[in-house]
Amino acid sequence: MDRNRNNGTKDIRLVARGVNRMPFGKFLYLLVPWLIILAIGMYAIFLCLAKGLNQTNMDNRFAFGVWIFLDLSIIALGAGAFFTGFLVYILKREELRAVLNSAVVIGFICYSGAILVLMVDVGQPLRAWFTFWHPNIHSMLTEVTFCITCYLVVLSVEYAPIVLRNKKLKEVPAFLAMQYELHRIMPVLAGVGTFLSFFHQGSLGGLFGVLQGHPFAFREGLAIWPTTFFLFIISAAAAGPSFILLTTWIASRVSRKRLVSDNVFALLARISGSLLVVYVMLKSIDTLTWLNRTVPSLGLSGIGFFLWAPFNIWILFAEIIVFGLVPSLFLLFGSGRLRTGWLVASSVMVCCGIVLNRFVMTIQTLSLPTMSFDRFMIYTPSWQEIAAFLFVVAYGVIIYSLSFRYLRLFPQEIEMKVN
Amino acid sequence: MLPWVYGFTWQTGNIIFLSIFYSVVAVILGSFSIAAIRAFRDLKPDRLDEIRWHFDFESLPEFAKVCRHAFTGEVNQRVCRNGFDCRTCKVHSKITGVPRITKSVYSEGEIPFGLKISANCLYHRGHTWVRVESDGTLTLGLDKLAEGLVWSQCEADLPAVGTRLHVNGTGWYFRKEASRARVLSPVDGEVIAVGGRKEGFYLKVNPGNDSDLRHLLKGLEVGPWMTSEVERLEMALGASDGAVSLADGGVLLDNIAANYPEQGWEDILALMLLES
Amino acid sequence: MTNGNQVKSLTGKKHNFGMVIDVDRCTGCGACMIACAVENNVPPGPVDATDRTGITLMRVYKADNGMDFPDNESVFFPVSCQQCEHHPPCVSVCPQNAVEVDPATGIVGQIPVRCLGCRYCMAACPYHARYFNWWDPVWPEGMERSLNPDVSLRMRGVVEKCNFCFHRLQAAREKAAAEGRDEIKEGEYIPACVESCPTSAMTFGDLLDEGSEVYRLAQSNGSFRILERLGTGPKIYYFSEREWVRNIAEKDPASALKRGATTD
Amino acid sequence: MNTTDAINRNASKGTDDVRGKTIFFFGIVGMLFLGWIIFPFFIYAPVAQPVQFSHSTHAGDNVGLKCVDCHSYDKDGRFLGIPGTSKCAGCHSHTIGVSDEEKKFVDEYILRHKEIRWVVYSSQPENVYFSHATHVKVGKLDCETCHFGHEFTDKLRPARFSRISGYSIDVSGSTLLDIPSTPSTGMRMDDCAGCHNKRGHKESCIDCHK
Repeated sequence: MDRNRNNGTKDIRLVARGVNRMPFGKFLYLLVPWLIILAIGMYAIFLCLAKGLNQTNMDNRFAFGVWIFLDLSIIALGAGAFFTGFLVYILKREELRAVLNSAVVIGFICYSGAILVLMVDVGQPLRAWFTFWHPNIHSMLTEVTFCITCYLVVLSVEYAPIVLRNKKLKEVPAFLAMQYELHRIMPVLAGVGTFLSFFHQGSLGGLFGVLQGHPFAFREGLAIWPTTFFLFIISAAAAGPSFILLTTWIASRVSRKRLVSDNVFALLARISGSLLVVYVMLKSIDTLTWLNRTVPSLGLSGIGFFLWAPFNIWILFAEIIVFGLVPSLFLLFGSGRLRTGWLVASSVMVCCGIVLNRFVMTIQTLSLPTMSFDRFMIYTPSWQEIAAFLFVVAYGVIIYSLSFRYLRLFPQEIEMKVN
Repeated sequence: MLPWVYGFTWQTGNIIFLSIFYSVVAVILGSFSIAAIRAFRDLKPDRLDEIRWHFDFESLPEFAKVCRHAFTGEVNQRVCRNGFDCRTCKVHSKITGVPRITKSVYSEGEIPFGLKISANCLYHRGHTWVRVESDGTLTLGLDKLAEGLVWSQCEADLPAVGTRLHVNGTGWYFRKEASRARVLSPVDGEVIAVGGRKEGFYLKVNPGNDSDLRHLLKGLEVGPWMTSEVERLEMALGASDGAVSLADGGVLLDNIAANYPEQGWEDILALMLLES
Repeated sequence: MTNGNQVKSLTGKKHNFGMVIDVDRCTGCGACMIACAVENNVPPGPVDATDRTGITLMRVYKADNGMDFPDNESVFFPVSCQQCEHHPPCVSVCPQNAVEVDPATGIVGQIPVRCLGCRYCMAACPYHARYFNWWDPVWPEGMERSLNPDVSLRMRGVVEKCNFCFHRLQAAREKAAAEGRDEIKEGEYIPACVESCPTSAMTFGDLLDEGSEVYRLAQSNGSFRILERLGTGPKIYYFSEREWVRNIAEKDPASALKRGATTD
Repeated sequence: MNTTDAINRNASKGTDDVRGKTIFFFGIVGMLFLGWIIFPFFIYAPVAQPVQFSHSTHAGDNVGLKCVDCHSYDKDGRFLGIPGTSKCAGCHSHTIGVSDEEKKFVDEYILRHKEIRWVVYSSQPENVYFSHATHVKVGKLDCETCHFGHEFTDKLRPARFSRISGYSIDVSGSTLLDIPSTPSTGMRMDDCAGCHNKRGHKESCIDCHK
């Protein structure tokens, strides 16, 4: 008999009934590296706040650096929260309840992490409220700020009942009642969350699509939004389920347990795959339109953007074909046939594709010269920038691990033990 | 942001943007406040019991929610969606309306795993039995499986005489140090007498005039149900990394709890008593 | 706020200030950069500041015709904020209205106290004419006494840009007001860079005033603007007699690469 | 269960309820009082003027000075603010009145050729541009429009500076409701903007913010 469980610390009282969790000591031991990263990241953030952004390697040309790029990426990956909520509560795909809680936690981590980094990234964090008090509604960033803040509130309210369902917490009558009642309003919040996500994912795309000064990023508009607005929404919706699939798989590997049934993996893969096929198609149409119409109308040759090493034409190929079309076909046609490993590998590719797309939109846009006597520039993030970002990763891992240990993230877990 | 803030203009875009924003905020705050107000109103024992049962039932794995009619083979596969309350279940009333064709492997009185099933008792899914006495009162007790799980030397918080019980509400608690397990009440009614450890934990309940016991298991259903519950117990024991496994056909010891280290026992007892 | 029809300038008539820079006369001496920095209280950068992190509201770029010696010719482009007229890229992107076009003068104004430091405007500006305060402003001991009282200091973490020395316009207006005039006279207001140019390569004035020198030069044959194709309507005109210089303004940056220019 | 017991318990529960509500109500009132009245009162530190000065005496019928006699402009139109003591010395080369303040002023400042370190009520933050010349000469505003009642004051009230921001209460405003508490307040951005809006002047941020 594994004595650890029984003789271990009292924390086992907090673990949900009917599931096994590793001994507390081992859990803590596994978290130590992340806690160290967290501490280093915290120091880096402290440096940036106390000494200013000169701690970073950003400069007047690279006004947006690795933080904005990674913010965009994790917000896209966190889209699984809104999309799963939408599918479960609005479209009534009950199968996805198996990963809903996990998706909410992932979404909460991604959004709170992104906002945290944004607060370090802006020069005057204490003036963050200015955007609310004096909003310029024509700015995509205003839309992003409003939506992300509201959505983080929504995610917190969605996260709250999951926390309150903890074995010990629910013994408090008020918590029990609150989690029950919060659960009842969840469809409303899922609806609001979908609406908000839709707009801010789009606005993040619009953020770069509206840059008329940067023909590389500029896209012509549909209604009042540039095409990147819509591309970002679809790509985020496609990447979200893939990321959920990926994190669920990782959680299941680390905990050595089956957490959801295979058909949930297959369904996630199918959703991700089909959306990604649509995305790849639209992205190709958009790229061709941009190359053949938008750019020539500005007196430039589209191919000229892809002559600057290291961002040659391969980046376009990688984004659309390698990390777009290929995994989308794997996910779409392989969801029922392929082993989970293949689906996970494809999901990794999808996530890479999204990250690459956000990289192209942020970093490559800024590195390309606009004036003919201008220079092509590259930039290397400083250790503070990397550490501050790793802080968010470590924060995410720790929150997720704690949630996995003490909250019931995967309702199917008990059932999976039987099969 | 607000009309009196410097720089605010009544442009169409402004009005559209801000009204959407305020609506979103209103919906979020509104629904949250509604939840908070409702939660505040829920803070009554009966309502809390209802919520607790709703939550516990929802958290049960699918295989623990098998419909009673699937035990007897009247339906092939069915998972209960009604919180084990057959009194309001349409499927139940439909099925009980037609003559029984059973495929059950157990006939009445057979005893799987050495668990005695009394033919004149009705069983609740939370491992209590109910016996209808000749005077119309009901006697409630723990079934053999649960009895075997109850800690030795634990205390029972039995309800005071006069307490009203509700189906799937709190019957009583078993308590030992900080651990606590809740026994669901199988029936509605008013407690008229209680018996402690010596008497083997029982309640006498006056069900009142409109006593309805349709939701309780009886006859052929009990055996298969008990079998599946033993399987569930086995799994729960597996979850606690316990060494003892109940081989098929074995006999449950009288006081299993005594053979296990105490920690984690609360979980197993609670799980079997349908608490999550 | 920027609705042109409702505008009634505080001091009478509407202006559209602009500048013409004769790049044939520009020697690349950098006096404009220095004058600008001194006039606008730009702090000296710390030792670890680079040309990419320092603040130069006016910046002189060098370009050449791509030929080898002895046919090589070069030209200097002093580039500050181009005071775009039509949908300046930086105005619409600012989330909190810290940037706006002054309808009375056509000057794009940035208010550092309203600025959050998100740097979206910097990413949006094709001229890279916006600068971020990466450091706290620090002056060598005693030098802060030479600061210009008409220009406020910018704190760390905000963006700043050229505003055609707007405080000089304010001072000119004040002087005119004290003398009982509604309107400033031509030449009473010129930015520091224009004033400092030793070869008089820069001409400043009201582009709406058809009698002005700046109007004549802007309309002349040799005048051109940088990145005019983007449609933002920059109000800094450049002037050159040489055709290859005029072509540089609109040339595809990639063409420089084909010539084998460095990409660092 | 005993019926009377239950009734008693209910009754005591009732009084408990009332008491709870009363405490809650007074708690709310107390917090509002603290936050809206006490706190704003203590957040401003009063700073007394070094010397007292009576505007009403100087601007009144006896002396009959106009505002611009002391508060004037230089040739570039810049407002010169409060005059130096040399200007005062024109009349007060020695004590000409009976007040103690005047005697103190003559002894400590005029005779020693020292300037007075006046505490300025309305010195704006560094990033604010304001031109008296434009407002008075082009805008044709009277001094009283903004400094209403100042000429009738007999004493210089202590200036009050926020302990947090260091700004004067006349600049940051004294109440949360938009009502200026004394006539000479109203030098906040909203006051400027309100007046400009009323007169139909639309301007951009850089007109007032440098």
